[in-house]
Amino acid sequence: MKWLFFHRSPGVEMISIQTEDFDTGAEYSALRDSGAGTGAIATFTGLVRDSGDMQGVSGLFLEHYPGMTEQVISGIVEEASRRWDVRKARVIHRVGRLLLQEQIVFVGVCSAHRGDAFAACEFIMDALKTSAPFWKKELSDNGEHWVEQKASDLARGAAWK
Amino acid sequence: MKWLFFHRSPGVEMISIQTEDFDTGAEYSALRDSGAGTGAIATFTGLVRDSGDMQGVSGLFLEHYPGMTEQVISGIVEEASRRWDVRKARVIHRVGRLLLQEQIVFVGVCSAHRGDAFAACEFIMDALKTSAPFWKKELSDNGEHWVEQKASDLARGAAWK
Amino acid sequence: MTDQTLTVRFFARLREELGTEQLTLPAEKDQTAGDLLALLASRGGAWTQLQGSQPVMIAINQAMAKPGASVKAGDEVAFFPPVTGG
Amino acid sequence: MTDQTLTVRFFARLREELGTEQLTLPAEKDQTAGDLLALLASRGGAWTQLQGSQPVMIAINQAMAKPGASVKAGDEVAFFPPVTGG
Repeated sequence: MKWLFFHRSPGVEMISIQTEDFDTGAEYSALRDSGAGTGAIATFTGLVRDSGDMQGVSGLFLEHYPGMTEQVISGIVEEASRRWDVRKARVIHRVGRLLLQEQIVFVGVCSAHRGDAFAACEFIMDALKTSAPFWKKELSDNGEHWVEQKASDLARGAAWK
Repeated sequence: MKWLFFHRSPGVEMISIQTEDFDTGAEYSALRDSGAGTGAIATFTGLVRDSGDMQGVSGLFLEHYPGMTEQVISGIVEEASRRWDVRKARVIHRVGRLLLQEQIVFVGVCSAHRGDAFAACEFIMDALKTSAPFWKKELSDNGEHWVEQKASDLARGAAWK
Repeated sequence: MTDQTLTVRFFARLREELGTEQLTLPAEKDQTAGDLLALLASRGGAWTQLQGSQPVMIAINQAMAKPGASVKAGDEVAFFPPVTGG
Repeated sequence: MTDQTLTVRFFARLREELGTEQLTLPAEKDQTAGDLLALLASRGGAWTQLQGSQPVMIAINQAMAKPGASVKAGDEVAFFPPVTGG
């Protein structure tokens, strides 16, 4: 289960929803290879951790809405590209069953300037949390439990408006 | 020419000033390996680019103040650790002669939460720009030229106060 | 007429609690996403939560929408809990 | 007396334009970093820039300092242009 979705200039934006793990070093290399104007690469990687909603969590199950997910993320990356200098952006989100400490999400942005790289990367990550159709279920020895949306995530997303 | 400087808990903070290139993927792996509380890793990599001060730039020469550099960066990382949740931080800055598009600086922060990871990483990078004793000289076919400090860097540094 | 239907999809907690992944419903004139929610809630049991205290998010043809948005034959309408990815 | 000296270091553009990487100067009583700059500027030529229009940064024993900070025997005092790393 892996989709690649290219928008506008091929290679500028890569979005993948996949069950497999990813190699952050390889993602960095793909971001870096983008011409002489590049001065700054910001990346964010999220790891599976206990949300605090449940005791003894051993992992997560991630569900998403195929098709819509890619469209929403592409729209987020486009908005970031309008607001900041974005030479390349790569977003990977895993779905399915993940253990604690596994990589779950990667956002990388390559830009001319560091302020733009940081802002675009953080904006994409915050927007993804509040508007991309993913749902997490925590798994433990005692059962399973859908994670509730956090008010802090909504506040972070709204802060960019 | 390579210094490793450990402060407080060994492994929590790694600062290296070096002539050699670095492997961003390996740095990411070293940041990631930090226990079950980790949920977020933010990294920034700066590449050599033309500052716009001079025509036909082919590269940079970077000078620093050995000893003071490591102390200043360590102080910056400590301040970041007081202000945000920082599980691990790694800072690498290269010195000597570098070509356009080579990697010049790496800052990586591992945290429980993404907001802390982003803020600490950007804070360290901004503070490093305005207070660590490094100086860049641009090299071109027509000669060489010390880069002037940018008002925008000072403004970004001051914004955290 | 099969042309006069719309598809309703459910995700995550809603999909599990309704025991339903997908439905085909007849498309009515001047119908909104909110009307669909009311119609489905009238089935009783677990379905009443579609008009309960917990928020239900709506997507029409894979784009976020409000309860007042109109739905028509051929549309894909999805109902799901607030998202929790990343 | 060698004990009564301080070390002065220069970096980057200043190091190049003064043609000097390091100096040993006698330590005077009640001396500040600013006094050292004035003393060195009085050498004339390129040295006058130490009191010119371009900013000169000061570090005493590898920590940033202001011109009014006092310097004493044994100190390492460094003068350099604004930093441009990263």
